[in-house]
Amino acid sequence: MHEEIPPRLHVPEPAIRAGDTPDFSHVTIPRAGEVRRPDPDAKPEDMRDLAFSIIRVLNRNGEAVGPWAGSLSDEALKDGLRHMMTLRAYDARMLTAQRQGKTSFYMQHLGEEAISCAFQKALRKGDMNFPTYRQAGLLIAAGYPLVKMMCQVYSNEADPVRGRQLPVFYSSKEHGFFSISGNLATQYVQAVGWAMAAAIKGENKLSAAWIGDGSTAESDFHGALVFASTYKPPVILNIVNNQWAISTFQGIARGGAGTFAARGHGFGLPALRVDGNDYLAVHAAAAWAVERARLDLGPTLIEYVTYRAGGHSTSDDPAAYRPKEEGKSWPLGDPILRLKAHLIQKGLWSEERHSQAEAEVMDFVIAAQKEAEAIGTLHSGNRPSPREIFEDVYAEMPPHLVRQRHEVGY
Amino acid sequence: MHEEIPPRLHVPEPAIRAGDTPDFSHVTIPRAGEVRRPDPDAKPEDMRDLAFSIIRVLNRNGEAVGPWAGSLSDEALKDGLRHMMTLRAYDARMLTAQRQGKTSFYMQHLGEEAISCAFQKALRKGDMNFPTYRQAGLLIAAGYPLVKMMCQVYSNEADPVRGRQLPVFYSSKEHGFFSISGNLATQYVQAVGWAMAAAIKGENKLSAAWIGDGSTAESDFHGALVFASTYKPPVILNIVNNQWAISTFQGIARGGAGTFAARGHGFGLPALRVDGNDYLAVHAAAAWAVERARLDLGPTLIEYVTYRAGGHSTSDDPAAYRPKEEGKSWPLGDPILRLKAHLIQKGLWSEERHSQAEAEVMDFVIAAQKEAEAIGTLHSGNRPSPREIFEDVYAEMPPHLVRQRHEVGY
Amino acid sequence: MARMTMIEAIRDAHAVAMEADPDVVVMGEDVGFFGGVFRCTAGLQSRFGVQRCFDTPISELGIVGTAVGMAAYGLKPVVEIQFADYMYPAYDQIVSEAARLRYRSAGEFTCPMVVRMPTGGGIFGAQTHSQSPEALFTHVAGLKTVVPSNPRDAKGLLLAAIADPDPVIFLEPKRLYNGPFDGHFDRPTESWSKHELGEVDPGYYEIPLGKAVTLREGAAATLLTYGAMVHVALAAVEESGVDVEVIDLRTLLPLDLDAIIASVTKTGRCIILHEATLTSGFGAEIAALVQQDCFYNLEAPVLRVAGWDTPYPHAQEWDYFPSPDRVKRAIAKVMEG
Amino acid sequence: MARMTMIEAIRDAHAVAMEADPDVVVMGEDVGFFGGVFRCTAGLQSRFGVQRCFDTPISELGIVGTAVGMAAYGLKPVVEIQFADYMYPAYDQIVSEAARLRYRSAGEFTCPMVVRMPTGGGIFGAQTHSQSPEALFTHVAGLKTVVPSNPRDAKGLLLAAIADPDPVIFLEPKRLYNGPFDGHFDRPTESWSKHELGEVDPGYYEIPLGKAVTLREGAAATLLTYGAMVHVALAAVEESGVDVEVIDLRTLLPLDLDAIIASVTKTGRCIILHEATLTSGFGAEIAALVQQDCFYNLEAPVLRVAGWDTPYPHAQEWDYFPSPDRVKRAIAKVMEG
Ligand SMILES: Cc1ncc(C[n+]2csc(CCOP(=O)(O)OP(=O)(O)O)c2C)c(N)n1
Ligand SMILES: Cc1ncc(C[n+]2csc(CCOP(=O)(O)OP(=O)(O)O)c2C)c(N)n1
Ligand SMILES: [Mg+2]
Ligand SMILES: [Mg+2]
Repeated sequence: MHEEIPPRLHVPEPAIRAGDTPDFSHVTIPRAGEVRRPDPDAKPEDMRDLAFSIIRVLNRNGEAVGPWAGSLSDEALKDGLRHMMTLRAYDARMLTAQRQGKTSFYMQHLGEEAISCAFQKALRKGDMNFPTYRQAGLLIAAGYPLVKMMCQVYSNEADPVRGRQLPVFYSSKEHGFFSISGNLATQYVQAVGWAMAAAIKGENKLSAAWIGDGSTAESDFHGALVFASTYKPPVILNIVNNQWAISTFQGIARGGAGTFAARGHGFGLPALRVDGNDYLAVHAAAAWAVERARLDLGPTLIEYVTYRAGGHSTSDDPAAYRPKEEGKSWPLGDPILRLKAHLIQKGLWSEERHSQAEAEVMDFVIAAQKEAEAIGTLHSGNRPSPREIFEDVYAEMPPHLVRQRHEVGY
Repeated sequence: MHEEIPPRLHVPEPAIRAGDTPDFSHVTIPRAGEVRRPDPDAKPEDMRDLAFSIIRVLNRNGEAVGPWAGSLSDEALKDGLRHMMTLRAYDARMLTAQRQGKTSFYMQHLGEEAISCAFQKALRKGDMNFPTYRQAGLLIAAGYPLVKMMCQVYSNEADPVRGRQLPVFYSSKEHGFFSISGNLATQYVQAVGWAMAAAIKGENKLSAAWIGDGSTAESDFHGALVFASTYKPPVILNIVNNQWAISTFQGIARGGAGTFAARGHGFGLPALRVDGNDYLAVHAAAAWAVERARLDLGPTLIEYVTYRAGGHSTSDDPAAYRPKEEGKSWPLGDPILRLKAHLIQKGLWSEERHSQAEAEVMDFVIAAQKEAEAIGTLHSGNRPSPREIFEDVYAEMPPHLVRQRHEVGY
Repeated sequence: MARMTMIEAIRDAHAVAMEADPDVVVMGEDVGFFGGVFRCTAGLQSRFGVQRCFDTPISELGIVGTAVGMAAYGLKPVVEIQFADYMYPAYDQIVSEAARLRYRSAGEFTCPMVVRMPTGGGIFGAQTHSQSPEALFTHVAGLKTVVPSNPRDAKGLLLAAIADPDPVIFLEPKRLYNGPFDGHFDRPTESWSKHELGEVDPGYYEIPLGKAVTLREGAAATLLTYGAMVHVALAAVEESGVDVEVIDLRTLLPLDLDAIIASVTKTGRCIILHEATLTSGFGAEIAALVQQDCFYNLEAPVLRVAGWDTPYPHAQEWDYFPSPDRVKRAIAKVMEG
Repeated sequence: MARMTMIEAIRDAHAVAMEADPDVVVMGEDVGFFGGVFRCTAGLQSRFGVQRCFDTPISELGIVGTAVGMAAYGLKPVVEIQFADYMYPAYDQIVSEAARLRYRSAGEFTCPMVVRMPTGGGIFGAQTHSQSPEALFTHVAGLKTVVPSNPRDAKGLLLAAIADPDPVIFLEPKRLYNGPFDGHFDRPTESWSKHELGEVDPGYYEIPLGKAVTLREGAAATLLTYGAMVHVALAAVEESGVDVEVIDLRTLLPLDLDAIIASVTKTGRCIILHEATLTSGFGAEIAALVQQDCFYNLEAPVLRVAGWDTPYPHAQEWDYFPSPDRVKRAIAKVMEG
């Protein structure tokens, strides 16, 4: 036995911290079209390689290439661009509204728009997402009214959740969007349970679980993978790896694993790793996983590689812990610009059409905002009644709550 | 896209249930000596195959073969046999004592003796095990007095934990045996923390975490792997796969993963799978992992493949859920008989010597039992004082506990 | 009417509910093929199939977490935590999720489910097979907490819990599974077959949540209790010779405050008895309510008899488990006051 | 003496402790490089190195579970749970492990550690950034629970908690981090720099656990409170014009019962005030103790003012957060009684 070496605590550090110049040279990006596409009924053990590469469809010239291309019609592509532009405009307006004190808090999607917008298009009515706070694109792509979203953000009288939840914690059963919890990861295992229920009932519905890179460390992630691996219900286990968890880089959660997708291998789950800034790649991977689910082939784990270009929330300033320009040098680019380039390359779109669309989208968002603000904002206008504090704790209000409500006289 | 197939809940079932004839044909057992032995500093990604085979040293003829052979001296082998025989005799006596009402509860090791007995011999003073209730061999191999163990089982006045704990929940810091918790898996992540502390202090000590196949489903297992994968402290993560978790076969916890060892792959941890009924294989694998830890190469995950030949505990009757004869047909045989055969094959042992040793060991155990029972058993003799209820809740007894103790007048 | 132990009554409640409603599903550790370590789900898998009653991995988080998803889908999961002492890994899913889903989604998503768990001591189970964590649930808005004390109530309350549109924590005093243990560990325990409350209607019936029952009328003092302690209380009262009214709360939340106030107003004296540790136990809440609502009727301080503020020991089982003697001392004391 | 906010005082306590004892290590989510989302550990990593102050994966179970192992090894981990609302995943490790290790090993293994967590509302954080779970800790034998109400106490109590040989839950009222908010949300909040208790000794000092402090002497009634409510209480009492004695409990367990009894015996009237939900909140335990030990001195029922028994809402923040008006109504009521 060799000479002993006293142990050290190995604390992973990002390559670069605030102040330094951004560097993503350690991130290896395969060429678009390079990664193979197995049949959806292929065995998990025969596709482990897919957890260590990145499925990409759009190349530098905006062309859609390789076996994962072609899952969307021209119209669908244009819709996708509009959805992403709408989400970005919506984020911009809500961020400003929060700064203006119209609400308490906001969380944006900057750079991650493709993931939720494209994924939703692979689902159908009856399917259910169990999202985090950074997948509002699921609602926009599902056609949920912006005004309702804004009323929730403003916690006004028309807020569907009656002012009870933090801004962006939306809920819409009809649009396949499960009520958001402020507790990270808890919904991940619930999604598995929802899919188990569909399996028990033998109904052709699937669920999609959502989690961030940092949150995969939570216990619910394990519970979800264990139950999914055992009962093989129709669930898609999504991991959005946007490189950061507030100030903590993804290396702290990932540890010695090469990738987050690889977590699936310990459970015999098929695992894909996808370019999260490539609308076409996200949709193709989602559609592949959806097909598996609809054929009762069980769960699929998908890691989306992206970058959180904005702050974690309005309470966060990333300048304190990472280079200001890091976002710009992110090698996978901007999802909106990449889809735009693709549409132009296909002759479906132009610079003029795009600036026009930007204006249209912004008008649309502003109109919705006017409507929402006409009802009220967090501190002014029509606000939810204090009575709402006591409603919906139980289906029927028990005596002690009636007593407490009377004490305040409403 | 093909015709949809409505989902079903896939509930794993054991090949055989109570009443049927045992069948382990689905368990593939590689020949002894077949599995390669990488250098301890080999990269985890270069040894994934080791999680899908079984490291075995003793072959059918009792010979030690292959690259994992030769980690133990003749004397050490004879000690090992005595430790396993002692544990088995101890179990037999304590089971009877429980049936006689001398204590409330007992848990035996039948068939699993090699794992804890051999593993302990790879450690040294200063290292710490975080065991479950089925690794008493760690204490026996470390030379912990049987009388003390029995006093704990009897919860008598000399019980080192003062009658507070369920039988077999031993504790001995001096012998590197962490206090056992009745909550499954909780100690697994604590072992990682203990190793992190050694790393923070730069002290050459390691910890060994222990868990059963069924308990790998618990959240603490994930927490342990996440922190171990991130900080790479000197910890050995042991999984004892004895095929059963009370009435639940290992397929429910394992799900779609080929093996429990494979769980490590999602975390980039080196993972070994070992014949748990082969004293030499267990020791060789443990020594390999210990060497990695002592060279600051970080954690190792080891799955021991074995079979719980007895009931889960004295509260359990396996006849209700598995074939009576299943244990006998377990393909990896009996750890004591296999080591005995090896010693005989090496000319170090004989049938006569063995029966003589059996008698000696039994006398030794009975003598200890007499001594322990002379002090007391759960319901008779010298029992711990009721005052003990109030001691050690805190270092210093706070006023409200003093008040409660006075209320009972002791 | 049929004679049942508490185990049989709980098993029967499951079967009746699963028969009546195809959306009722049962899962937990060892509950499927084996029928549970206490046999409370025995026979359900063979009768209703592996899709409606199945074994789970050993993850209380997973059991409750997936149950929340199932309930949101529209099923009615009835899950077993093998011992209440092992509910902690599921506590986040119970408190942060099951209890709040209706509220945070304004009724759009709900969580009708029952989480069953054996509780309490008296079986030499030491600190991890003896706990009574009810106060950790009564502090959580959105949960209901039920503790039956006999087979008849166990079935009726469990059926009411399964029918309830919100999450219900159902705590089963394991020491009562086979008979009404009264704390006299040195005497043989009577079996339910000889006890009136072991007579159970084999059909469907509910005992409403939130309603206490007076098991012994009395004028001298009021003894409020639940679960295993009900039988300790009755024994102690008989032995004390004092005319104490004994009320079995049955449901802790919602609490039957009217019944409590009516009795204490009548007697002017009140004792609360539970197994759980004293400090911040549910007895604290009851005492706080009683002194507030019956202040001008109280002739003595409200007394609490409870488990000591320590982990539950093994060898000292009977010095920990609240005994009839401790209750008798409290009765004497409250009568002096 | 130096002027400090509560954040600076907590940061300073860490630094002083780490300076004094090389075995003190600090970990948690975002506590390392960034210094914590509330900046309570800012500067510690650069000063003491990445081995003594580091970021953890987002696993409260892992944070506390590894801390238990570290404490058993001989270190003194001081860990941060980012918000008390997120402690539930760690609850099993806290309750089943940290709290019981000394007991179950008869003192062979111990768990000296501090689990810090920001608590309470008043910041529009809604149900997952506003909770006050202290009663979920006070019910657990083996834990100590501390809630400071100002920078000076925060530093002295945290140093005492770190020095304590047993696990201590350290709850930091986040609404007080930057100033003594008194519940008047429509008025500017004074900053600690203008407040006497913002004057903090830069050296090492301990404020003993288990000792309450009387912040305002009074003869008419006793108001028992802790954390953010201390300042609401003081404001309400001034506005009420009633001569109410205000006691800051500082430590909930062990509780300074002598100080409580002395005051209530003197005043004969008692109000308990906390942010946590009413039912089974810590106020229940205090009320139960007071009515028992001061029964013959009480001239009115002990009253509790607490958070409603609902999850913590967002838009209705100021209808939920216990207001000076609610406290004044309670003062008027207890004086009538
Ligand atoms: C159980 C729990 N712990 C901690 C937090 C605080 N918190 C909110 S978001 C966040 C970071 C999450 O990072 P990640 O999972 O990568 O998602 P992202 O924000 O990057 O989308 C943390 C620590 C929480 N909300 N819940
Ligand atoms: C948290 C928790 N849940 C459930 C139990 C009850 N229980 C005790 S042992 C056991 C089975 C454990 O099986 P396994 O991990 O395979 O270990 P083995 O008994 O086979 O050695 C169960 C479910 C427990 N002790 N703790
Ligand atoms: Mg992230
Ligand atoms: Mg097992």
